Amino acid sequence: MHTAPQVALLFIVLMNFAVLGTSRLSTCIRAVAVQGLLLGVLALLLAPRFSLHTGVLALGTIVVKAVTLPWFLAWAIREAAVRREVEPLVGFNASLLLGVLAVALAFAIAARLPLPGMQQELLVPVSLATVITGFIVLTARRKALTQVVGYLVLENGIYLFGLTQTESMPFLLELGVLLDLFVVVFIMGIVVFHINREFDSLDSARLEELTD
Amino acid sequence: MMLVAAGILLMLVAALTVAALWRRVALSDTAFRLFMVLGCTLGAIPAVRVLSGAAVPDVRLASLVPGGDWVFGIDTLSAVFLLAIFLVGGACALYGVAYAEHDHDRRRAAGAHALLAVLVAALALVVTAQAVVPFLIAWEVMAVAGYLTIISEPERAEVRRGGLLYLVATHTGTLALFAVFAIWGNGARDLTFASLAAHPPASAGVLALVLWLALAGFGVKAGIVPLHFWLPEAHAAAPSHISAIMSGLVIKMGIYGVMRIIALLVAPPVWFGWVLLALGATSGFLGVLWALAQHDLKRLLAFHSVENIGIILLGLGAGVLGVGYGHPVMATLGFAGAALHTFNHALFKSLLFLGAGSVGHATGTRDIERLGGLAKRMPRTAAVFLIGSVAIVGLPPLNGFLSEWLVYRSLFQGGVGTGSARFVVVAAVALALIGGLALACFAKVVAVIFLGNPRDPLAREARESASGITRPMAVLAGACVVTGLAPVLVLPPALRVGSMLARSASRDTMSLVSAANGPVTVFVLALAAGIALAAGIALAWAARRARSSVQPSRTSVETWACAYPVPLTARAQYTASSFAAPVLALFRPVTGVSVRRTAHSFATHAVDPVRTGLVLPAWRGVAQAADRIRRLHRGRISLHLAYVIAVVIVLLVYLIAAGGAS
Amino acid sequence: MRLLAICLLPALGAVFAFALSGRRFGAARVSTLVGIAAVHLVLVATLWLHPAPAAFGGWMGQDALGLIVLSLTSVLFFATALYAVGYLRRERPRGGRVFVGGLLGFLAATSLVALSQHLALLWVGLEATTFTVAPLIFHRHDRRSLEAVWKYLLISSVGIALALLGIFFLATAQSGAAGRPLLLPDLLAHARDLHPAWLRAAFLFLLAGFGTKMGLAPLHTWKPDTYGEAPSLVSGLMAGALTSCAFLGVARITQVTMAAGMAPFVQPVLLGFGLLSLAVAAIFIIGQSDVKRLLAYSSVEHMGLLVLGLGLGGIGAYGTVLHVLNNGLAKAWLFLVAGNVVLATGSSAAAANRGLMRTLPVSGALLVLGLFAITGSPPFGLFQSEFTILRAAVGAGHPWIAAAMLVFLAVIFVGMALLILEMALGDPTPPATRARESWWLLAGPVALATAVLMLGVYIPAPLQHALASAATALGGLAP
Amino acid sequence: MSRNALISLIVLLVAAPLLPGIALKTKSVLTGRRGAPVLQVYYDLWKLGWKRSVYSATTTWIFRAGPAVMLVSLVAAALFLPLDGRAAPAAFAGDLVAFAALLALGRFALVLAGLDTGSSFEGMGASREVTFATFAEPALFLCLIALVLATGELSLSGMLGAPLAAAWTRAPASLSLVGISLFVLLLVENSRVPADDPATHLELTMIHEVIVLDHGGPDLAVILYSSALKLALFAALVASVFVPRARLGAAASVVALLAALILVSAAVGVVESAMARLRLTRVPQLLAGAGALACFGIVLLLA
Repeated sequence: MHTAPQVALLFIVLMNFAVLGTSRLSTCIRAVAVQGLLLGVLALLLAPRFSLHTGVLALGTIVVKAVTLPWFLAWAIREAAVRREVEPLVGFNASLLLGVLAVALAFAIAARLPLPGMQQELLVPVSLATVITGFIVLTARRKALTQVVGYLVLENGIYLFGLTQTESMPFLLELGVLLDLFVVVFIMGIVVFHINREFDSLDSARLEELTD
Repeated sequence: MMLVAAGILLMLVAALTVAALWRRVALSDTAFRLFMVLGCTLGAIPAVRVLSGAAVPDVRLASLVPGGDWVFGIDTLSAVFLLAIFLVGGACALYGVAYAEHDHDRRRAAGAHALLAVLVAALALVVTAQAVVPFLIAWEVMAVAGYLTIISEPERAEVRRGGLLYLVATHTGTLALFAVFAIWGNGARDLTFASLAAHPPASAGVLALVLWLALAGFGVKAGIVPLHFWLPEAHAAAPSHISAIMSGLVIKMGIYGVMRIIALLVAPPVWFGWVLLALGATSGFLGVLWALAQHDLKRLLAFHSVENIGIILLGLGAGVLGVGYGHPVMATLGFAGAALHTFNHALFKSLLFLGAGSVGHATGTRDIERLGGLAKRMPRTAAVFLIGSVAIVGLPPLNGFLSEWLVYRSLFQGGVGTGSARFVVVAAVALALIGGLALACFAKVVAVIFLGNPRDPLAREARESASGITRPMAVLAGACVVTGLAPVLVLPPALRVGSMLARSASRDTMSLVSAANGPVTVFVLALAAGIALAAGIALAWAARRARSSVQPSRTSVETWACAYPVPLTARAQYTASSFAAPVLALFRPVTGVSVRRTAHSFATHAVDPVRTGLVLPAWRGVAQAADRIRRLHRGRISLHLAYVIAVVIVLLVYLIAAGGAS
Repeated sequence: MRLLAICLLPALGAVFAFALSGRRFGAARVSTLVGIAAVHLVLVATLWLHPAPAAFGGWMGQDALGLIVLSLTSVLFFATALYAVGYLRRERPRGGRVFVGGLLGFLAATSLVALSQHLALLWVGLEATTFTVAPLIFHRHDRRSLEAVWKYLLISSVGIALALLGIFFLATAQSGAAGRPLLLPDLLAHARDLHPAWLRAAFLFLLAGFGTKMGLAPLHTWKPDTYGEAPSLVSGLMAGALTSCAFLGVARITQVTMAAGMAPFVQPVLLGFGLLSLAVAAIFIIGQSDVKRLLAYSSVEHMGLLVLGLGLGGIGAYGTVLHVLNNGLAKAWLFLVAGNVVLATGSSAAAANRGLMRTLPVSGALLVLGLFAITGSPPFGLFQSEFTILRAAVGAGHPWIAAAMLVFLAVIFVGMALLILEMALGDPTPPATRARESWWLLAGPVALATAVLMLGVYIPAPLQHALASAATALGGLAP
Repeated sequence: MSRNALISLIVLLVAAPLLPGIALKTKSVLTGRRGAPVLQVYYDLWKLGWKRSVYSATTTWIFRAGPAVMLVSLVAAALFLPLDGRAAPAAFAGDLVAFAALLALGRFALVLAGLDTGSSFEGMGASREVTFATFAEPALFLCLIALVLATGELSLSGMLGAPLAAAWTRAPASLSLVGISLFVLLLVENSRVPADDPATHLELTMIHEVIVLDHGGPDLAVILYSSALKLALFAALVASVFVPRARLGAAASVVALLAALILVSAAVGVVESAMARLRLTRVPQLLAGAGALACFGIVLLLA
């Protein structure tokens, strides 16, 4: 039965590479949305028995990560009228290479940190890989919006790791985490909107006035 | 100790009253004078009682902050400093009030008075604190109050620079003291001086570290060369009565600190004695040499304080060596000489600074090259300044000679002894050289300011200062003369302090006291005999002349200039730079004097070689290094995030490394 | 019950203030701010007299460390509320709907962090502070504050995400052991049988996450920009309260690791972060020309000292907890005074604010006294805590750390003195006349200054007891 | 204070003006001239005593007090020297410091009096006097230290009295070195030839004579007598080192003192006739040389 979660995890890694590889912002956002969806599905698959708690949680994840946030980011793109990540700090194929290295590093670390009583041995390495990919996108891209996407990927990685602890994390706190994520990204969206209006470009390299 | 507490309280009340009712000048000034005088006399009483052998009970407050109980008490060492603090502090406060009487900015004057009162109170607390935490608190309050009094005219850049240099130096010194008491307090039960004395640093290495740090911390405050760089700038920036307190009392706290450390150590190591001796000789020699090169009166007096600190250190060095080599008499005399010279220096140095203030007040300038002939115009200030100069050079009738004699006596005592203590006597040569240079320096100062013809209209129109200014100076001058002519008043307490520090049996001290008392009175008798003899000859001669037909003396003639046709103008006189030039020529590399000669002008500019050659370049180097590192860090967001990732990776590597280990 | 009230009251206040839109409700909004701040202070005071039982199913409870941080936050917030009255009257007459709402939200979040015994709840609270403070930083709506808020949001969110990962690692480490998951009392009780590898990973990630919120070097890069551009009272609150709450997070995980006997693993990391923060602060303070950025680097320095004290153990822990209190009060005092300066001259650059002693005498005097307080000069409280940390360094056999600490403190004093004294004493460039300083703007700093001075000379008995128990909880001992 | 000490003191005070005369006489005889009578200084003193004193307008009371203070300090210093070879009229442990300080007081008074006139000549003299004093004091102290180490005594009476004879047997080399450097000190302190020429009239080259340029009448007489007394003091010092008189009888010691003084002033005369004046910058080196001799003596004693 546990082949389905493995497929989902593999798809998540694929989505990581999609985010790293593409220069079109809309593709990035769609990839993150798919990842959110997969997270929701995985929550259902991994739960030992279906209960109201896991159901609502999975639904909440899908609603927040797969629907609302990507829709909000897409609205931001239309508002800022920007289509493509022009010359990023680190080239696209270089990012892909980093992505592969990230996966390798993740597997090495996971090997040293044995997860007690966890049957899905793929889960920890994939979550660490997603976290490191999130980091790469954050630092390697110039557009503010892409950095928000990078942050979302990072969150997905951490959330994925969180799935291993479904029974220890009480329902209310899962909701708290989701709510916090939603509000932070929402505010980042507003700030991106202001950046666009102030600098009429989303290039974070412009943001360098404050220095010693 | 209660009386001292009452005295300190009164001074704080004085500060509050003057700060509160600064608008009504007359009322606040008289109230301030009354409270200060009352506070000082109240505080002085227990000091005198302790010095005359009585014991004063300690005051112990329960510990409200980490670091053990707060203990305050007066032992003989504190008493000497306490007496000097109240005597000089009171005089300077009265002087300050008179000095600022017609100051237009009443707010600033009132502020200065209040800060002065706080400074004197803090000084008294530093000296009576017998536990680390209250000592450090009083120490920093003194440093900060000192800073705030120095910058009483902040609009001048020179004042701000001097103040900042003082503040940075004293704060760095305080940090060294933190280290001293942290290391020493590590083994002790709690942080009172008593428990520190009970648990001295165990190993010789730790003791060496503590002593070097203490020397650095207290040395910065005392102005030991090379840590003296802030002293001339701070004194030049401060108003004169504040410089008087700075030189007379505040830098003495550095000496008090070193003495307290010696008192707490059961047996100070011998190398510490040699270090003190060496530092004393260098500080003394370089201090007086740099003083000779100055022609700004306050900087000159400030450098002179460095010289006197050198002399005090010679005494301390002799004391420590006496204890180290087992010569109790030499140790007692050395410490007694140091303590007495500290007290004397507080008296005559503050007197000289007040004199400088009076001169500055009357003429409006500090550059002695533009003064001259003030003795006729300011007779009282001239007389008082002359007394101060004779005392500071250590010439017989006055108190300066007494304390230098004690230091010489202890150095020679080493010479008479056996073993390697005999090499101590060579330091006497350094003291002699310092004495010679001091004579040259103060002959120059007195002559150029007070004698001959006025070199500048400023000096020509000078008028004697108000009695409110000259009266405190007269009090200090009187104190110098009394302690000089009546050594029986001063020697026994000094020897009592010496024996406390040298831990010699009281039997020895009493014999020493009588040994010292006897001869010095003989000395005074000899002086009196000499005067009587000369007076007898003169009277007999005058009587013979009166009967004969010799006309009375004429005083309307110009100075005889070897038949030079034109009467001598003021420009013919020797200036300060020309007077000191031959001496400075002999020690050229060290003096830091730069001569600027143009077609029709000649000017020498003396600068403190340590400050310009060592301290400022060091700070510029640090600032440039920091600047280079700062340039690496641009404001780009991705760089900031890169730092975060770098930290994560480093922690992961640490996790794997440590994970494998444990 | 009181614990819930302490957290919910400000939250409700925030919603209420946010709801009152429009100019005419300005006065109402400000009075709610001050009212709630006062009630919060009273409630926290009652906690000192007779402690409240655990609430919310054990997730929220009162322990010595939490209480100290909560009281600090409450005192700072009340002082800032008083200041805000004067500030809003002059800066934005119509009450600033977002401003007051944000402040109250911030108070709720920090109270939640201080009182939570459940680490995930603590994480949620800290995350909430991020998004309540973000609009406050962006108060001036100009280009520079935009850049500041963007950097703050991005770096803090990444930090908080790392902390979340750390919490999940902690949960994994506890999966084998008994006790309710992620609850501090249970974690401490069964610390020995937590999974060592995961616990170490949890400690590192939580330290990295909360370290970013604290502003430890090299995770401090957002601090100078944020404190430099945010309104001074917000910077004061962040520097005083937010950093202390973040430190609380680090302290909690240190408590757990110390209980699990991992001191040899934990201490080098803490010492490393501490010394690095001191070094970075020293380097960036020299030649600094903006007073608020200077105070930001001073905050980095003091965070370094906190972590250094924690890493040294012994009486260092006591010094650290006392230093949290002292640093919070002193930092808020200095930022509020810097606020007065900026209000008067419109810029926080040193060159534009010379001769403060004549133009703003009271603020000038407070600034100069603040310089002595923040650099650990004796009569003030910071000396007591820094001296205790120094004694701990010597006691724990780290003479070189003590030496490095003293050298950095000396360099930092020189850098700060150069700037602040030039500002206070220089001759004012345009000969400015003496500005009238409103009482609202001075009450806060004066009260905080007296508190710091008092802590230097006298620590009240209940506080001494709380400090001692907090120190022992952190694996140290009282001096 | 024994009767003998009092007599020898009075002898010294009376005979003091004789010594410059003898020095001048020996110098002129050696250079083939008859020279002024030996008692010339007494005649000058008598002549000046009757003159009217003239004071410049720029001077203050310091100008008039200068000579008096110098005389008093020198007389007081004389009280400490063991002129009868055994004990000085006044003696206490460490009185060598008092002796040096009294000399310094005299010099300080003279320099201030000179500078008070406000003329460049006196300024020149004062500056040179002070420069040489800076080196003379340490040299004097080096000699005194050597004596302390040699005899183990702390007062001049002890050092130059009975124990000195015993010390001669123990360390003759270092004591002779001390004696020589004391003699050089005598020459410099009293402005004798190598340092300054008492007979010159070119003010620009003078040191001692030029400080007192403006003094006249009785003041000049007091100064002349003081400088003669100073020469007598140093001569007595040198004599006591070379000729310990502790063992002689009462009358014999006085005669021995007189003979020694005359011998030393004759030696000064011989040196004056043999050498020319040194350049001003050379004099500090001369003093340094004297100091070095004393140092060598000390090293011999300490080794």
